[in-house]
Amino acid sequence: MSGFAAALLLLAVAVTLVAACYGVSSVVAVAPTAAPAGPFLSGGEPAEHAFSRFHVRWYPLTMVYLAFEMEMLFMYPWTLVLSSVGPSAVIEMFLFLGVLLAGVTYAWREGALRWT
Amino acid sequence: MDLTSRLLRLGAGRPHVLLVEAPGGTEPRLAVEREARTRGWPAAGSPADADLVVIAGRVTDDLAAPADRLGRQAPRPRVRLAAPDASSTGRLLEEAAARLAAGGDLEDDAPASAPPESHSSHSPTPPGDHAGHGDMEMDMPGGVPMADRGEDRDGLLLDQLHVPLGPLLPDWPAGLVVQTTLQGDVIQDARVEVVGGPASSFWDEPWRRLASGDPVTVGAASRRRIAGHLDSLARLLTVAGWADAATRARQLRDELLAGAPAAELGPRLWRLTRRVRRSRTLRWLTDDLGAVPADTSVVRAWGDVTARWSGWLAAAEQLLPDIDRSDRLPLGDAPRDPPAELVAMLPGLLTGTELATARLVVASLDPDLAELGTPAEVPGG
Amino acid sequence: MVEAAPWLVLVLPAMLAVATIGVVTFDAALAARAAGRPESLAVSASVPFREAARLLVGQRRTTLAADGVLWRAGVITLPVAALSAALVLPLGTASVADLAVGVVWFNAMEILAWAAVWLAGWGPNSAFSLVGGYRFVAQGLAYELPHMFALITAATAAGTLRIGGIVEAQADLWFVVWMPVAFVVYLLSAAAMAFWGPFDAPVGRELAGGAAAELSGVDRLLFLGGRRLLLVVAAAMAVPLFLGGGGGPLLPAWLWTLLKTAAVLAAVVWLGRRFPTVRMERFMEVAWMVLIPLTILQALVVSLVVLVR
Amino acid sequence: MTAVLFWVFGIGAVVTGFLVFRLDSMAQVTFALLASFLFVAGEVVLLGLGYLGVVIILMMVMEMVIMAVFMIMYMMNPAGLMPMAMYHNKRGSMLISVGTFVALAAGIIVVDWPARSGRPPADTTYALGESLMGPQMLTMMTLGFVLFATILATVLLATSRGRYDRLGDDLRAPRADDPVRGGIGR
Amino acid sequence: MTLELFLLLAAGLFAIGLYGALSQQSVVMLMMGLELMLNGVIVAAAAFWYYVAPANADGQVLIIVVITAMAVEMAAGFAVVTAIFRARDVDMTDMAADLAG
Repeated sequence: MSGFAAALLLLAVAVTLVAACYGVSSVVAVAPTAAPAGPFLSGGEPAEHAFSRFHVRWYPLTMVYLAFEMEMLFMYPWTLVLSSVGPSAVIEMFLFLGVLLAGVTYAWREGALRWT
Repeated sequence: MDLTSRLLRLGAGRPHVLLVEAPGGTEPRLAVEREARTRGWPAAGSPADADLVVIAGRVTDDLAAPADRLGRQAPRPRVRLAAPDASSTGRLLEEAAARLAAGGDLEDDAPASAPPESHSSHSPTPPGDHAGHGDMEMDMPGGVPMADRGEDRDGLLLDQLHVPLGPLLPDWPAGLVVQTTLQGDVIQDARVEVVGGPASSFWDEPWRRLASGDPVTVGAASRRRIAGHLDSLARLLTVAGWADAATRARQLRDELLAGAPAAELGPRLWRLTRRVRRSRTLRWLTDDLGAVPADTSVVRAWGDVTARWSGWLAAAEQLLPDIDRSDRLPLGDAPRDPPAELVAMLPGLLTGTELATARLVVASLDPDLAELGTPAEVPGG
Repeated sequence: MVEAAPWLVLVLPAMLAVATIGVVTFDAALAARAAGRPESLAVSASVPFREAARLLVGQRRTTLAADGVLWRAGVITLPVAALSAALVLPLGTASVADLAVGVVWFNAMEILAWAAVWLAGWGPNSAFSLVGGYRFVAQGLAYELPHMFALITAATAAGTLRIGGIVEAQADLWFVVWMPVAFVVYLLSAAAMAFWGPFDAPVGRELAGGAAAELSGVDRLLFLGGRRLLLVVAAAMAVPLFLGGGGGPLLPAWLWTLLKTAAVLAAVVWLGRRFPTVRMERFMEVAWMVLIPLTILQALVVSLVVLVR
Repeated sequence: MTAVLFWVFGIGAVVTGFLVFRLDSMAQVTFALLASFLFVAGEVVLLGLGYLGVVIILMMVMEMVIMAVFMIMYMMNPAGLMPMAMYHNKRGSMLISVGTFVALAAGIIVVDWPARSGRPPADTTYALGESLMGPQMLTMMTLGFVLFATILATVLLATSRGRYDRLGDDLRAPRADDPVRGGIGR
Repeated sequence: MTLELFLLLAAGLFAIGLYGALSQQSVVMLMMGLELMLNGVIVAAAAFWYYVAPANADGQVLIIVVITAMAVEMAAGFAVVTAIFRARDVDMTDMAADLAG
């Protein structure tokens, strides 16, 4: 618990430092924040808002990722008990990883790792 | 405020330079690049990062509004510079830095032309945009419409953005505008326009002189050609994100144009070409991009991006022994392909590419539009 | 033995700031050398101060119909996350807090960069920065899993998630010696998480600065400074994880930590300039089909060694 | 101190959770949900589960960024620049959820909860690991196969083209027919 | 701090999630409601572990299962939304139901 108290303290220090940067800048800056300008478009004007339904080209991968990253949930505690539990822990974990890797290989063959 | 002015002076010792080129501005661009490099001033990628906004070349009427917008988008302190020719560039930059240290130029922030906020302003309506949002225009924040949807190769009907690449983009061929239709970061459709007045190409200058009857040595012509290839290479490497190699290429280019002898340049040029050619990462990243079949008329464009930059390296090495020759150049055409065909190729090559890839493809073709003559819309796309 | 020293909470930011200034200086010196303009150390060392000065006096910008809340949130999150990740970073024999789950904490804080960069790209309502923000998420999908496996490999060998315990476990033999794959992958991912070269596509120059394209003034200072801070923290963490922490002959532990950190940082910064920017559409398959299996194999080897030992 | 933190985190979690359904911008909605998760992670740490608290931060930051990607991809007007209502049956939902809360709260207060048995182990993470490698091994392996099935099902559902489209009917095409080339493989 | 307080917090989060899940039209927003409900479950599980049976790791395992369930729910939800969107170009529960019928 005391470790996390230190974390809160560090967080407070970080936020203070950021606030100090903004404070210094507001004092020394040559001009207040500029009026809204158009985005940089090589000198052009925006034809529409950039906020839009952005078509990401790697969305199949995000789902594979979501499933695969869950294995970290199990692997972090596993590192602690490995030596006390023994071989069965290694077998269990790498079987688990093997199953997931098989899934990734399938996704690779289906082209899910490439841009759509 | 005393602290402010001290910080201003400190910061003005290393201003970031946003350098864009208008047609015919090659020579002043090279001069600004050289001066900024010797002073250690970094290049800015966008107005937000810029202290000095420099436009190399002549700002024609159709470039005036974009140039003005670019200058206003830079945060204060800022200094806007026009470098129509290459004379006294160093002094110009020094003066600009001094002005920057004094707080920059203080012209009005309010846009001279109609701002994007005003409803009367003609926001360029993208082509193929059906009038689906005509009556909703009043509610649009900032008077800018929302994006509309369009078909995609992926089968998802999502929003399209219309984003121009050029004319005033760093590391971009002068005068070229590619009006892209993006879905996500993939170009679905590209239209090519050429802006800026006609100008004479810096890289073809020896052959122009030759055609007008002046004597030109083989050495001078070879120098100009290698320098042109190195300039293209530097631009490509910059776009590929390999700043150090690009700087090396620019440095060699400038020394070549300044007349350094082959004995001095040779080993260094060879080191650069070897380094670039041996980079398996660069090869892996540019292979199969923008592939042009070997039956098109523009020989320079054959192959993929890798083939094109390898071609520059080979040409530079091959021409290097000639740069000190003082015999007369025989009459003949400029060695460059006419850019019109390169430009006509662009829409086809850019369609379906991601933005970074598109930049690489354009940089690998590096059309020199100064030779194109009158501004015109190029068919295609 | 790494002990908790909460008083370090004030020293740590200062030391990291010095290291960040060092990174900017070294990078500037490398750039000057590449430009054939070898400059004195004093000139290079003035670069970070000149940059900070021009960004502090610089005007802040807003863009048309921007999402100001999320934009600033992203900008601020990056340096704050980097500093928070340094909570468990041992400086010699002491860290601010040697959490029992130190490795996980580091992982969790450093991953806030995903949110930070995406938000900074999303906020300004600008096409280029939007693309830049999304590029970083794609990059995250590529580097994060190999990165986690590299972290876990070090934790497995030590049998603890406590950074101090990992340092102690290397008293005899540094982990880098028998888990080189994890070490190399860790350095790769350190560059990738700080979107440092060759993984700098999210702020790529061909995208006019990408996620940072519309940032100016103090916002830009915090975002790009936070990026370098993150690089410093990530590189510094390689020392306790793989290079024996403060362990070494003759010199005191804190000095060894500094020397090793400086060496790792210099290597990462130098290597970052040696390669062109890696695009994720090419790197993704390499990350998933080469790096992940390799790091899993490395973890398997390490866990077998742990069993036999 | 911990009591103060409980209230700060608790109120923060509820307020940001409620903001999820009040904000117009899909990006803000997603990050409000993330904030709610981060506050809950704080509560979990307060309860002495350091590992789970930190790992919730780790997982939720990644998941919510991915969530934002999808929210913005599929929701109309993702930035909320032109707000529009997307509710149905707002009143009824409110009644049901308030009713649920009242019922739950009544139950919580009325029920006589069992007294605490045993003490937390010195290292909760270690206990979790032992449990996963021992009595709960089946849980873990089941989840493993669930995740495997998730990968297969999501890839199948989400992609429009499969391996036969890419590699030909006999899967022997020398070059995969993809819109964008990858890094390795055909 | 007592068990009851934590459980009330959990109930609050659960009720807000329920409200969202019932009132929102879009599949993605519905998923947000579900996530918020599971968020409440996490709080409840942690509180039960601490105040009722701290010696047993089952409470922790439950949290792990909930987090995994969230990820699976999200991945599956996104895949389904993508498939629906591809096929019918809508993302609303109502419309999807209408079109399906």
